Amino acid sequence: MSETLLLQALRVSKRYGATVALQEASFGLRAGEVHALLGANGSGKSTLAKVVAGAVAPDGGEIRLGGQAVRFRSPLEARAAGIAVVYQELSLVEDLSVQDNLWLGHEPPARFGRVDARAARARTEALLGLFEDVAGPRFAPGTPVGELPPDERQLVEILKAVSLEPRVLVLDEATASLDGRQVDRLFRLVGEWKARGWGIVIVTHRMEEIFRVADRATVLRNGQVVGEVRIGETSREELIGLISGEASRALHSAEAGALAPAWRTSPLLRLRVRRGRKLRELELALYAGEILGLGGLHGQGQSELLLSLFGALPGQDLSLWLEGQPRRFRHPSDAMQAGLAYVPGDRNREGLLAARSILENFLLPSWKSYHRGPLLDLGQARRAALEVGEKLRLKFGALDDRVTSLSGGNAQKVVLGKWLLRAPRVLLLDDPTKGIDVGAKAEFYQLLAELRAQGMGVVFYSSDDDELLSLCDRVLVLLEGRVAAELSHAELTRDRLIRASLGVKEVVSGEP
Amino acid sequence: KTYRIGISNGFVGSEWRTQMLDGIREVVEEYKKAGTNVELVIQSADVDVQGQIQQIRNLINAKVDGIIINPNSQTGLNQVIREATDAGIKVVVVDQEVSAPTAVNVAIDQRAWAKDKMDWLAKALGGKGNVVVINGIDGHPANEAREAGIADSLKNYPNIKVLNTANGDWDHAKAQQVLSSILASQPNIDGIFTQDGMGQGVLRALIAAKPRKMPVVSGEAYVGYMKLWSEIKKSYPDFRSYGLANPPGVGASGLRVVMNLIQGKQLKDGVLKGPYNNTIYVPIPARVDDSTLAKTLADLLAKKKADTYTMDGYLTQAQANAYFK
Amino acid sequence: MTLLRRLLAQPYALALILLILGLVVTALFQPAFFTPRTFANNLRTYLPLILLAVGQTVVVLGGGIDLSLGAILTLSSVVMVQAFGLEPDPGPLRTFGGVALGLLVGTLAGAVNGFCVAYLRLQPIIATFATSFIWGGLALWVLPQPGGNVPTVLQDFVRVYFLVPFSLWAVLTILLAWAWFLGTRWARALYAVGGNPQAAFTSGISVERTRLGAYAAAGLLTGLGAFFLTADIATGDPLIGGPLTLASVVAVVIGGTRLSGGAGGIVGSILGAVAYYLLKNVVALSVFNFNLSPQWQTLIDGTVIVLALAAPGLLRLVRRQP
Amino acid sequence: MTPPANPLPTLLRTPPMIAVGLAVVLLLLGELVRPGFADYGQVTNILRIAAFLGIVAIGQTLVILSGGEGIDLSVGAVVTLGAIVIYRFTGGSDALLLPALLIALGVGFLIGLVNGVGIAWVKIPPLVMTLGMMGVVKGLILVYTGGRPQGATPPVMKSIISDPWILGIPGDVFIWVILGVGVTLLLQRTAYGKALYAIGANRTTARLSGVRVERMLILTYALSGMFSALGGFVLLGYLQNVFINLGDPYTLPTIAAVVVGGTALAGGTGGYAGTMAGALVLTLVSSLLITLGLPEFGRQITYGLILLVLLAVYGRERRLRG
Ligand SMILES: Nc1ncnc2c1ncn2[C@@H]1O[C@H](COP(=O)(O)OP(=O)(O)OP(=O)(O)O)[C@@H](O)[C@H]1O
Ligand SMILES: Nc1ncnc2c1ncn2[C@@H]1O[C@H](COP(=O)(O)OP(=O)(O)OP(=O)(O)O)[C@@H](O)[C@H]1O
Ligand SMILES: [Mg+2]
Ligand SMILES: [Mg+2]
Repeated sequence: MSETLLLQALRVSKRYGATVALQEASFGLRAGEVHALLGANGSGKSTLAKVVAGAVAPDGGEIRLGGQAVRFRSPLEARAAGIAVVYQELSLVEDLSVQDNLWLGHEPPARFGRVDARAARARTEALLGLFEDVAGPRFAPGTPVGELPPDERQLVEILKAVSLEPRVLVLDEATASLDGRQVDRLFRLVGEWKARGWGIVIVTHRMEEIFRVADRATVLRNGQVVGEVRIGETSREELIGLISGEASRALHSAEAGALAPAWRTSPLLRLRVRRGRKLRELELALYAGEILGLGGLHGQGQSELLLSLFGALPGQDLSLWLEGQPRRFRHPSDAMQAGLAYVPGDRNREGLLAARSILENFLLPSWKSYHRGPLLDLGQARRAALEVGEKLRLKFGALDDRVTSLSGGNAQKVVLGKWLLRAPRVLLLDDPTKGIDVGAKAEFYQLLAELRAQGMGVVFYSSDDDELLSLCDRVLVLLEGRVAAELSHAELTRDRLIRASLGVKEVVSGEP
Repeated sequence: KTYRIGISNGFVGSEWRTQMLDGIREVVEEYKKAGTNVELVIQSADVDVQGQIQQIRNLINAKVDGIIINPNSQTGLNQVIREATDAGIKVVVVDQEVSAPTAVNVAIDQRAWAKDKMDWLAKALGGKGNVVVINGIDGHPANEAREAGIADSLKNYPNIKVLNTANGDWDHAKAQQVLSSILASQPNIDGIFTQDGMGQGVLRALIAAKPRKMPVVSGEAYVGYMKLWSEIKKSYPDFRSYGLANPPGVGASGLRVVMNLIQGKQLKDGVLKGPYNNTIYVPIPARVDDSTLAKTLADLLAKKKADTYTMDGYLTQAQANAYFK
Repeated sequence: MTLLRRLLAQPYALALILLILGLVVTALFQPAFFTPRTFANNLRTYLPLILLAVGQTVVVLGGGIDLSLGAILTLSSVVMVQAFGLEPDPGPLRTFGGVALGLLVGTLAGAVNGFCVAYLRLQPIIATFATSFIWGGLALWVLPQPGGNVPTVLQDFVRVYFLVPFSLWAVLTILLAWAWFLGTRWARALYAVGGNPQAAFTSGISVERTRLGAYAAAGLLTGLGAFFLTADIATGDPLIGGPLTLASVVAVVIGGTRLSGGAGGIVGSILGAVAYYLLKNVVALSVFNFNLSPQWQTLIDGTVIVLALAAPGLLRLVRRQP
Repeated sequence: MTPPANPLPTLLRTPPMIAVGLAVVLLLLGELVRPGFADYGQVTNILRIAAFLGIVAIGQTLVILSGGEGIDLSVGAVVTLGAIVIYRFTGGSDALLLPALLIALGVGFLIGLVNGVGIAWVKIPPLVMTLGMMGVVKGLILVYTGGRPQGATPPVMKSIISDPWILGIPGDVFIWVILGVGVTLLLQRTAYGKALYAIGANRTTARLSGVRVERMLILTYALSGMFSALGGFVLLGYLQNVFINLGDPYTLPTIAAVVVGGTALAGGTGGYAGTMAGALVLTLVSSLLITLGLPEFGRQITYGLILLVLLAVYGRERRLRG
């Protein structure tokens, strides 16, 4: 086979200090194919994507484009060569409009250095049209990107890359914050682009997506390529084995619905919302030892509901009872004191102190309990952090290393682990497995099961339907700020979940 | 008739400026007793050049008869001064000289003032020795004039060697720190020249350095300085110093001049001097040296003057009239 | 009505309100303020700060700040004065050459600041604080003490009227230039770099060049400010610019430009600079109209400025809670 | 992961250590050009002068660590006010010193509190809030003193602050060291310190982890005001004399000291040990420039250049490209 590859990465290496992000990693992309980059957290997928995009300078190795060796000194050069990337961390300017963001850096020119606003407008509308019916009404050229919800921002990010009419399109976990319909649309478009001869690289942790769109996959482990497979000739189990380096293990190990219904007697936490930001009339009851799932399409008020429970969204009209006692949380610290814990969805923006150490990230909510006299007992704090780290099987160098030295999944463990130090009674989780590899997920599920067994109540929002189906004792499906359906474990099926998400009446069993 | 006199004071908050305004008020009272009504319109605040221009425009708009300015820039006010004189208002600039040809400056001769001090220092050293000079702010007109005065004096004393010239920004703290640094690395200093507003910092730096022999200091005529000076004399009986007033009373002198101008009197020929030929140099009213220190200080303390008070004086009416035809 | 509402939605609404307020109170206390001559004179006095504020805005929009603009103004001004020489009419070569040289020096100084911030990646506040010593020191070296002369042609030039005073023309020209600039790719790059440098970088914008350009533009505008100031006061002063630096930052903030970059514009800063002077003047006028002791003026001044700076925040607080 | 083989080199590479190393180099350089520069007397003298800058920079360090473009431009004015309050209130009486000190600290705290409220609640950018506050405090001083700062310094202050305690080292150096240890403990070993770093590193994360961000900000700015007033106390002990611009020259150098000490203006990383070293380096540079006897313009230019070099050594921002 002497077919020239569209894009080739040859023995690319990249180190960050002592960490090897990539070690002589190679892969090749053909025109008209969808190529998946797979690997556990921290295996080097994003870094490889960034090297290809010219956003990261490799320490060694070579990039070939159409057989020619190229050297990109900036994303601009890579772009000029026809490589467009949808980054895992969004690259949008919030104050600029959707249109200005789409064309940022490659505005259609007019005379005297000005931008051809009319041409830009027309092309923007054409591009937005691709997703118009799966996005909200604010998804328009003039809207400042800062005012869009995360999923629509992700769409803008995708369109921004597409607007370049690239030969190579890299999608780095671009589906992570999209809902099912949006993913369907994206994959349909991917099919069209493929047909036009674009080469598409896709990075994802969702197995199901790989089997839907990818033609081939390259698997990375610890910065090295451990295998390249044709999707049509492999199985889910084989892929997972390659990624994790072990034989596939049971993914979902929490045994949902196994507890006796005795706990139904009095709820641990009860919430009644009359009106709030994104929320309408709504009731929720959580029992001790229960995992209560929140389902539905993206942005139906799930995050707002969790934030409200945690006292982090002031100015909502709601009442809340903890063990039957009326409570009012004006600030997360009130909720914290009452035994609640919250794991945010966007760990980089809301969960981590990037500039601080692993230790300080772990102890942030609980420093006050390590006082000895006027000063903190750092030794004791350290021991506590080590203990939790061990329990979570955290992979780290030293407690005093910056938390940014951890890979995504391990960082997520820190975000969760800091609450375990406080032994909360209620755990609020906002899509906690987003961007976490399969191995880490399994560990996380196990942990969840243990916590439930200890009598903790968990409210769990997930964008991954599989998780809701297999983990939750009960699921509330939200639609436009209301509970569209309540599904007990026995009633939970994928079909019902999806129908409820879309507001199809027939299976509704809870009161809206 | 009531004469309205505007005052534009671009910096407040030093005793010096307060004393200047007090002197002006004293002379106003004097005029009142003599049957001439004078009303003051005071614009006084910490402002930059633009702010002071605005102050002066306000005074022009208030239709005053005369304006007394203590300027924040030697040249920046020229345009607005022209606006004032075009409107028929007499403008007198005090303390520092501006280059505006239509204004009359009333000030002490800073160059002569500095020469007088340096002359004294040189003589006190017997015409020879190592000297450190602490100046104010570089590029500031008074500072430049004083540097010229120092140079004038040193021409006559070739054996006086200036070891170091540093800027204390007319700030006691800065002067104290600057001199401390110099003292620590320059062991053989015979004399120190300092402009006013920094003398106390200089003395405190000396006290802290505890030299075997105190250098001679050409200092300032402030009460606080004199107190320290007599203090040092207790442990160093042959310590010598000198204070020459830079009088806030120039404001009051300026009032007399502007009143004369308003009343239509003409300046005698040859009265105006200075680099722009528009300055009346008023005499330096007071000085203090080792022989007069005890009495001067006792008198001032008897009048309950604070440490920040400086020796002062202004033109009498007769002296002022002598400049006019 | 909708026009009013749209006006109030602008980031510079507050500056506009303050400006109108200042004008009204001034009109009450001092009608003479509005005679065409005084008005023109005042505008000319305001012009250097207006230009500095515009320059500061460009830098701030790009995510920086320049604490050396006052020193650059001084440097540029003394360079012009020295280039003019001492004759009242030094001929066109020295006259225009002097102005050009001053502008060039301003631009270069701005570019050096930009280089330090963009390419050396120094933190803007502190880097420009450091360079302010360099520009100030150079100014002292060029012109050790106040003095020098400005050709009469130039003095007359800034005082001419073509129906309206010269300063208004200057401001109008700047506004027109800005309107053109807003339609260019550079404007988008500037706002993007200020709003999210990482995003701008990954979008293929040269963050360094954009920042450098912003600082150089601020230097050029400051050089223009120096020209107007120098022509107005007709001579040079090596210490004149200092206090204008922080005033330019205040004007920018009153004008509704976000100090962290990426949002705002020069219209607000121009209004803000004028409002800043008017407010100070209103305080000065009140002090003598109500016979307050002059000691109070600084305090009232400071308080008024703090309130003006606080107003956008207060407005936001009120708006957010319906 | 392998632990670093030898912990010493990493320790030596921390910003405070680099600064200390620089200080030693500067001292030796001074001794080379001007024999006597590294004498015991001169070293103690430099230490004492660095102590003022260092003490005034305590508040600045806290505020910069708190992030959100935290900065306090009112420190200089509050230093002055603190000194004046003690000067006037005691009128030279030793007995009144303690109450006067408490009042001064209280006043400083209150001023900082207002800064904090403006910044945390009204959301005024710190730079302009504290800049405005600087004006207000200057006004307060004028109104309080009526333009004549009358009073006297209690004699005991001289023995506490100016006179040597042991080995010819003056009291303020000891005070500085004690404060240094105290502040470092406050930052490293208290819940306040941990929360301060947290809000500096990421406010959203801090809030969602139960840190009351607004309260922390208000407290931090209040502490900054209090430490500035304390700086006024120490400065008064050195000068035994007040005047209206006493603290002004310290404002921007405190920021420089913090940055040279390796604390990022972005907040969340750094510490007070670095600031102490930074204050030492800056004082050494000034002192060296004075001793060298350069003309003023040369001194300013050199100071600016050296500051730039110091910033370039380790005050740089992260690269956009990995
Ligand atoms: N700036 C950095 N400093 C130190 N180590 C880093 C840095 N960036 C990445 N790494 C490390 O490099 C390795 C590869 O990281 P990379 O983010 O490329 O993996 P990934 O496959 O994209 O992971 P994920 O699945 O979380 O997206 C990880 O071990 C990570 O901890
Ligand atoms: N262009 C860049 N310039 C500087 N640093 C970068 C750049 N790109 C990435 N980094 C650093 O590398 C770190 C690792 O980022 P990367 O995108 O490889 O994924 P990750 O955060 O490790 O993985 P995930 O997001 O999937 O958990 C980032 O946190 C950032 O500090
Ligand atoms: Mg990744
Ligand atoms: Mg990654």
